[in-house]
Amino acid sequence: MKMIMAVIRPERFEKVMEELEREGFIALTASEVKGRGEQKGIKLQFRGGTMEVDLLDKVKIEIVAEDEEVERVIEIITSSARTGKIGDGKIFVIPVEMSVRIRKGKMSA
Amino acid sequence: MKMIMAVIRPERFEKVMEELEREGFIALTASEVKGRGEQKGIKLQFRGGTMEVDLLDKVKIEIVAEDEEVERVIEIITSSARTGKIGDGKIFVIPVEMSVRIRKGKMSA
Amino acid sequence: MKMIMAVIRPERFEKVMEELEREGFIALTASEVKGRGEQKGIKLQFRGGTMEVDLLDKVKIEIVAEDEEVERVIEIITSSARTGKIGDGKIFVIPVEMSVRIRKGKMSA
Amino acid sequence: MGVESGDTAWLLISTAMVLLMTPGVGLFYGGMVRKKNAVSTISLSFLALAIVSVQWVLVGYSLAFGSDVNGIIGNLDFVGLSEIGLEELGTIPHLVFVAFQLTFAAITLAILVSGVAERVKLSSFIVLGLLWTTLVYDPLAHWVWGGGWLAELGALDFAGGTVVHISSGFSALAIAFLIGKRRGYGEHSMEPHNIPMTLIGTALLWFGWFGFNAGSALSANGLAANALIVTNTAASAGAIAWLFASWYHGKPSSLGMVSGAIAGLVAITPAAGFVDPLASLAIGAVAGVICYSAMLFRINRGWDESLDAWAVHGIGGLWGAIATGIFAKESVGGYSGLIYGNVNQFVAQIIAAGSAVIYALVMTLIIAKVVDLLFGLRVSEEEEYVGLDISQHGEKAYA
Amino acid sequence: MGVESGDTAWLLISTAMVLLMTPGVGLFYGGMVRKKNAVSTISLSFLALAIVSVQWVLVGYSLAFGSDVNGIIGNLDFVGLSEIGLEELGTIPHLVFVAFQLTFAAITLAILVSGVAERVKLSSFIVLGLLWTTLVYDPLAHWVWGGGWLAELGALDFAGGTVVHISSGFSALAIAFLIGKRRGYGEHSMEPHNIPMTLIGTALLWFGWFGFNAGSALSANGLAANALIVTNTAASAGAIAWLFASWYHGKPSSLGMVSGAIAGLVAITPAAGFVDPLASLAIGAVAGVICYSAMLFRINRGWDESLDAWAVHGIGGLWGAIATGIFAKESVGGYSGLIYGNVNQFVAQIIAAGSAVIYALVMTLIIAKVVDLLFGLRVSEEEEYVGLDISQHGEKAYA
Amino acid sequence: MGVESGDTAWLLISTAMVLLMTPGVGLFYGGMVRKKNAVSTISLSFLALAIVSVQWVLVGYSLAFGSDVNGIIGNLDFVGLSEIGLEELGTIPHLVFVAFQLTFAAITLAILVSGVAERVKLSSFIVLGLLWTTLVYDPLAHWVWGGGWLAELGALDFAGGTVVHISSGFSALAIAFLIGKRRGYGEHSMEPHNIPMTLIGTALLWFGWFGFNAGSALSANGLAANALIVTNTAASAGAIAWLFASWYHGKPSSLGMVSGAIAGLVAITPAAGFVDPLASLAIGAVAGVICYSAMLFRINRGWDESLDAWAVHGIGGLWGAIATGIFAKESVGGYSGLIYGNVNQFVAQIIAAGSAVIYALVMTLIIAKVVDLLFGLRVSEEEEYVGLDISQHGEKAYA
Ligand SMILES: Nc1ncnc2c1ncn2[C@@H]1O[C@H](COP(=O)(O)OP(=O)(O)O)[C@@H](O)[C@H]1O
Ligand SMILES: Nc1ncnc2c1ncn2[C@@H]1O[C@H](COP(=O)(O)OP(=O)(O)O)[C@@H](O)[C@H]1O
Ligand SMILES: Nc1ncnc2c1ncn2[C@@H]1O[C@H](COP(=O)(O)OP(=O)(O)O)[C@@H](O)[C@H]1O
Repeated sequence: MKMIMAVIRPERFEKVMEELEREGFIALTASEVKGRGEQKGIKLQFRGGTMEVDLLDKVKIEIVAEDEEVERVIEIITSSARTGKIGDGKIFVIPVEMSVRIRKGKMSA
Repeated sequence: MKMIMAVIRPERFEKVMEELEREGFIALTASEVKGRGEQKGIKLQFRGGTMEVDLLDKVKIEIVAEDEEVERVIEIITSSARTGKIGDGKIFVIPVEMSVRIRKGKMSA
Repeated sequence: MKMIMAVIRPERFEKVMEELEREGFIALTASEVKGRGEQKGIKLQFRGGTMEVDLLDKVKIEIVAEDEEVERVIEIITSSARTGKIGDGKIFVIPVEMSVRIRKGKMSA
Repeated sequence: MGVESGDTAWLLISTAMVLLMTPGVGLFYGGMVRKKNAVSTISLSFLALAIVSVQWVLVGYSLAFGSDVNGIIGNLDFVGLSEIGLEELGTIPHLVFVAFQLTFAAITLAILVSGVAERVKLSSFIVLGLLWTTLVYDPLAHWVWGGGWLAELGALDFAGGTVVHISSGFSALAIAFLIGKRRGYGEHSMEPHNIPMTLIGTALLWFGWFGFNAGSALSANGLAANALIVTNTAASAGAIAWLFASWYHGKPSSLGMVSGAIAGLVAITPAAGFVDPLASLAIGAVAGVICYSAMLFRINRGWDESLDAWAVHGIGGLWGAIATGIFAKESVGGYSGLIYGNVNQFVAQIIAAGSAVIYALVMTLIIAKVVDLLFGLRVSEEEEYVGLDISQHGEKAYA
Repeated sequence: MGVESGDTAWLLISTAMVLLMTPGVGLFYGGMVRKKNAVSTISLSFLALAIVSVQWVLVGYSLAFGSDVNGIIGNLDFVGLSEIGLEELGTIPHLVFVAFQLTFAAITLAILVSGVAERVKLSSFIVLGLLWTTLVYDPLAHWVWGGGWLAELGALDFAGGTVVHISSGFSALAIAFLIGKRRGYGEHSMEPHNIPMTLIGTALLWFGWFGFNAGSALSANGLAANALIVTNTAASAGAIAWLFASWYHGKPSSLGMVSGAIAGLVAITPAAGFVDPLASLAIGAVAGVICYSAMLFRINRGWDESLDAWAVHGIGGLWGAIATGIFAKESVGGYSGLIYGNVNQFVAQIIAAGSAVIYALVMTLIIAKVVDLLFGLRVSEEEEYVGLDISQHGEKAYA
Repeated sequence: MGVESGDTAWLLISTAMVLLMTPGVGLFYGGMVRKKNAVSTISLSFLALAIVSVQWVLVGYSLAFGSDVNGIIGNLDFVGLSEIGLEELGTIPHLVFVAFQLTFAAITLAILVSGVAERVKLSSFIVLGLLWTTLVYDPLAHWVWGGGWLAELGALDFAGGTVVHISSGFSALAIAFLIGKRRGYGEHSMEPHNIPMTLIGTALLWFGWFGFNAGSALSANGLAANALIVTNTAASAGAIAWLFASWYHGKPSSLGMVSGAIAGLVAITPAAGFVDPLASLAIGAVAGVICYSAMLFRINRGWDESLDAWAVHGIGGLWGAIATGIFAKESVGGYSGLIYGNVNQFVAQIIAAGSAVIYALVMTLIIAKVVDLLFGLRVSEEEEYVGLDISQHGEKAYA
């Protein structure tokens, strides 16, 4: 199992959720985060000078999926979250050793 | 070391914290998240039709513990967070390679 | 690649960000969390008795970096977040198997 | 006696001030519920205002203030207000009196929300609200102010201790029993989601209460001035008393402080035109302590009268009604109370307050039971779990 | 006729009440935008208040209420208010009339923010606002209230249905077309970030509207009382009507309920001194349904008149102007409408409302186009993306 | 001269409006502190209201407005208000004057919170507040308004520039030095946690200030109308001036805009009954720039007078007192200032303002030092770290 952790634009969150659902990836956990990308935020023109906005609102999605599903999940997120502009975000894949459904108390490795 | 990441019902958070403390697992990090389970949220009856509530408020708990403690922590969380109804949540276990206490600057692998 | 997950004092967040940036570690994701340390929060004097404040506001920073950068990132965070008092926080290192830039759709393992 | 522009100006603004109290109650309550019910709780106040406003113009005012029928109810002369026009009533236009009284009827229903908060079905609340204002509020208003049997008895209620606060407070208790506790009540904490919101509500209530009490003089004169200053004094004394009482038991919470202020405001309401400033200090301080005790009692019993309308408005109103019979001073409002040797007034107050308690409890139980049988008062378990904001309104308070 | 202290008291407080409506609009709007534009949206209301206040004292009042020049505009006699001093106007000091009218001019500009919300450049808004209040509001106020050609025509507008609501609502539409949609509009959801904030705004608006409408009687008398109660009734009827209309289509949202209240308030504004309470029930209820439909129409067309000033104020004001011509009753305000057989009034209303619609649309398009060419109305794409709070004010609403 | 209902109506509502300003200050301040101190900051305003209300009824009014004793203080004739009853004072009931003045005393203490925000011990604030209102506010009010030595001197203070603003602003500075900086001040940012809350507070303050200044005419007449419009004009000019001044240095923040509005309101306070609208434009605009500069000065010095009561109220009040001596115009309020050739008035203003500055600084330092020695003014380091909401009230602002 892997955890797919994606940091995306808030305004794309809805679309990502829909696309994931359509392909059967329903379960996920989401949270509001702030992020700074390698581009160091956004440069705003400001009275001759410029101003940098460091931290921008992002949504972090965590999805735990079977190893063989990972690639598909990444594809779905990538295609539905992309705008092609700076700030589209990143996806990281982290190993998960075990998963327990609290309701059933059942473990799966 | 492992990180135990549990997504639970907000109304069970207090009880989970108490039970963990009682057994000596004090340290934890918690955050507010929103989650969609495999059941796709809750179906509400609504004027003849139904409406689905996709994302429900959850609490995410992260606990880094020694390998041998993991099972016990999972047991405690499972027993104190379970209601037996949809939405009880899940626990994932993720490997941790190193831990540093900022105050002391001391690392432990 | 590794994910460095640090839980620090909110009032040190700004300084940590600056120091990281100065050394070229720009990208990061941050979120508001609440934490309980091994000291079980803070004990407040209160009318003869004492009261414990369990959960304190913290900031969680997640940085994905190359293996060889990990040590430097930890050093920077440790030195800029430390006050020497209880509550300074912790840093955990978690393995990351893959990273994808959504904008480019390019993966790197 | 013609229309007096100064009195009219005062009644116009007093009407606006009391009107603002209804959303004020909504904010006061809204801050104390969980985030998932914030929109619902505030909205029920607005809804109370909207439905009572329409009912009042159509029949409510006539039932309460129409010519007396057997001491029980007003007749239908003023239905639709069509007979009123621009005529006067004493030194003010009749219509401003209608509007002023309307705002009292509206806020009374809004207070009741406490008993059903976080679990009531929106549609059923509308039905319940219409029935309650018609069958409980309007008769009580008639009995006390419209020339009904309590007025005959000589009971004093300057600005609505009995009509507004006892009636809503005890009705909230009755309905809380009928609808049942919130799921999880007593098992896990139900922290207030936004205390500053409750404090904003308090500010609007304190402000509006000057119109409520001093406006009830129906004139901009010395009596109104007295009502205003005793109102402020009782509020302050109540706030301080509850603060210290709760400090003694633990931390002095801000919610305790403002609950004490409201308790003081409630208690001074029936007395505002009859007592002097020093008496109001006592009335407010005692209200703070009594209502705090009533709240502890309720919690210990495990009653889920969720936002303490009973402890604060019900018990505070009861104490205020009795206190009026104790502290009334002839030089202020023409009546004497117990401390000036007048036992009769004291007895009249107790009879009136007791009657209101019984009437409110019984009628509310009947109405609520009927609505429950016909439509169901309460949302389903799942709807309660996701919260009324989503399940009843399809909204989230905060994005 | 000397200064009457009661009338003066009423106008002083009415002025304060209407003043409070301007930040009220800010909160009403502010709750409906995204978090990143909350400070900007509320601030634009304050800014509207500040710049109109200065403009009004310097030239605005004189343009609107100075001696008539050809039915088109006032002369410059009152520039700087220096000639006014402490003299009276009817039964009130002239200066309180100036201040009362000032608050109307201020809120009208604040309503306009709807059309440019979440994308306007702060500096350009200031220029636009100054031009708009001078070239659109002041002439319209003069035409209707200052002795201009619409007053001559016999058109009735008790408290500003045409001057305030039609003008701001249709101008918001015009400017929304000119500035263009918010980026992402129609593609992803733009949920309101804080509904309780919108409800607080509504509370202040409802409260203030009593000063707006009943204050427009310029006297604390029966006419003011009538205006007050019809105002409240129309608001309530509008809230209920929109609630049920939207319930029929889906969930009864709280935002719908309060939008309906505002729609009712808007519609009764021109009629408040001319119709009786039962007519106000009808006016308010119809307003709720019509404005709701207008909103659906706008959304279906994909128009991004973002906070529905057009649907609520524009269409609500239009309906109110016409309704005045239908329901006016001689015994209330001295004029008869269509249902009492007076076709002329009905026609006058339509001409006045239609003229205001056209004038507002055309002039606003011209002004906005000029400002856009000179300074650019809109922020850059990146500024819009990070939000106006950071890009225009360097602030974040919530830490 | 009997009671005049119009004047009474105006004073009743003015009292309510100024009352609302005290929680208004709480919200204004509350939005600017960190989340962990939000409840504490707002609560201190309510607490100021409660304790001053009780103190005022018991002794405060008598000390300030009792018969003069050597130009220094009032005698004890009005202790407990028991001698006042329903008698009149000029054209209004004496009790409404008592209540009106009470609200001034309350807000003055609330302004002081700026100097101790986010670090004061709740219990010590109560003691400090009681001492401060008794030993600083009451005497100053007596000197200026109660027939004391500054009144004798001929110093003008229409609505409290000296008594309210200079006194609270400079006292806040004194106490800020004594209590010390917030931990971490200057090291890490202490961002305002909720700017919309500050904007709501501003709305209530702007609204209430009409009662504050125009109510101080003690009559609903032309003078009140003048006070009202100059108040609004100065507020607007102040907002615009600060906005542009800060724009010049960086971004035009909303907090700057509203701070400018408050600065304008403060500065016009002593002058409201003496200057005309054009003068108020100048007074407000200059206030915006001066107070902004004072704030920059304070920050550069590293002074942690945390919420700028000194920069805005202290310096704004000082400027207002002097400006009254410059711009007073005989046709408005019967007095002439420097620009009309009257140097005496100008000098009197400077003496009065200077005396108030010195008295407030010295007495506050003494009182605060005593309280600090006896009880400790400041919470412990750990309590400050977790925040006053939890440590002093056992509450969290937001769940
Ligand atoms: N190395 C990283 N570690 C943690 N978070 C990251 C990292 N790189 C990017 N992010 C997250 O992704 C977000 C988008 O990154 P950005 O570089 O702006 O995207 P892109 O390069 O695709 O335009 C950032 O705001 C941050 O939250
Ligand atoms: N595969 C997953 N990946 C990430 N989060 C998950 C996953 N499965 C469940 N969750 C989290 O757990 C929560 C509860 O899941 P749910 O399926 O409703 O629980 P249960 O099945 O135990 O009733 C979800 O809301 C989501 O936040
Ligand atoms: N084992 C752990 N698992 C998860 N989070 C932890 C753990 N230990 C510490 N933390 C986080 O770090 C924060 C600071 O920990 P604390 O023990 O107070 O720091 P320190 O010991 O350095 O003073 C806690 O509030 C918690 O959020």
